[in-house]
Amino acid sequence: MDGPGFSFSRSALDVPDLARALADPACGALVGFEGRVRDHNEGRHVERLEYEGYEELGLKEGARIIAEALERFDIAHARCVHRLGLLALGDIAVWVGVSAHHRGEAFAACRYIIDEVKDRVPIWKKEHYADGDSGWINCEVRSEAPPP
Amino acid sequence: MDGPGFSFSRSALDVPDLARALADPACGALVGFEGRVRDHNEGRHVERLEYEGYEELGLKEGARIIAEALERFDIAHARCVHRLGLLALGDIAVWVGVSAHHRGEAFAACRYIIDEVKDRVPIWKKEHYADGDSGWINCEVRSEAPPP
Amino acid sequence: MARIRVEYFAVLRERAGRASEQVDTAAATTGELFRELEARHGFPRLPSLKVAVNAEFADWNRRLVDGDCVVFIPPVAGG
Amino acid sequence: MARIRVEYFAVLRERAGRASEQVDTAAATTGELFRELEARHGFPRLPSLKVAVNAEFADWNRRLVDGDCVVFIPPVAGG
Repeated sequence: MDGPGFSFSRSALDVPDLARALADPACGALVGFEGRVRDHNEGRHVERLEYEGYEELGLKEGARIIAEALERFDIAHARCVHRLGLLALGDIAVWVGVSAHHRGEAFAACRYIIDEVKDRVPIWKKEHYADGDSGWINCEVRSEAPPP
Repeated sequence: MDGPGFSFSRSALDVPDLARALADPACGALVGFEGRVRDHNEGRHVERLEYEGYEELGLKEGARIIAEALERFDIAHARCVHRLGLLALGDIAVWVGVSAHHRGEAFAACRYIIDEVKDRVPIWKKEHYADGDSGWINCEVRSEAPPP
Repeated sequence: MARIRVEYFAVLRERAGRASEQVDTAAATTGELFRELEARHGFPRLPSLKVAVNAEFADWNRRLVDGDCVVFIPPVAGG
Repeated sequence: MARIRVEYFAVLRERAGRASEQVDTAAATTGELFRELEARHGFPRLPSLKVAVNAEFADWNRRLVDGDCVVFIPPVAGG
């Protein structure tokens, strides 16, 4: 697999292309997670949102998470890409892909990576609502529980 | 979402197209599973394999599994497609996709569907080895444990 | 005597040398029918063999009726 | 006195009205520096605020050294 385990992107994610990079003739299982921009949060209609990242630290923390997954689970390859900038409804905000010999490990590692990325990587989300209001999630606006 | 929840295909799976059919503006999470033809099993080099299905019963049992997933988990859409016929190394043999508001339910439902499909849907796999030998998995050839 | 349609898949299809056949049988149940055909075709011993009648899973005590379609289901291996 | 580079993100960037600044401060630790800047810029109360020094996570007792780059990290919301 080429490229870093974790990266940011300012343009739309090409999921088939990302998944292709994880393919491995020895691997029977590929689990992918796509997080998409939803049209609502806490009952308010979301029109678009923006992601801001502290990229230098984010890249390091993201790479640590991928390395942890490769160490803790019996998987072959793992990758995560997170969008930054302005996104529209339905856009893919984050993608995680894991290939492995066996599906149990692929599911567990994929879940681990997205949970840790959401918890640890310095990325912030500002939602813009249909009523013209906007706010930073977890700072000015409560996120829905459980988080998506 | 159009089409049945479970289907068979005799041609290559178009995963982006399948995933698109699950997209929903209300859904923040899409989990996908791809099962691919591996180059080995039980230490033997696999060159290609064929899947045979008892399609009439398989379609019913597959549809029951999708219906169970929609009932047991808080998900929006779920779909599974299984290949039949001759496959080459790296080909996608089965795809499962689940969209949901929240990722925990999407992961759990996706895992449930692939586990049940492998356990219950009447599909058989014959592996052809580099040494010219071949055999039906679980009937003449032991599958690796745990299964992929 | 009942006339039963039997369909074979995978390893059973190969051993029987056919994908289906019409069988006139005195077997009263799916289990009896399988033992009859197992002897005739020399089927291998299969763990957890299942059976379907008229495209629904059935059990080995299912009584056969003229016109039934019976499918023996070797251990599956999808995915 | 130490000269510290401070970078702001998200809600703190908007409240400070800038993405970064050079601060000459008598604050000995990251925690003291935050309290100084919180008062100056009127930052909101944030649960579980974190801090990084020179692009690594640090704690609030981290002693500041001239030339350090400090980033306060509001609650994250990736994905």
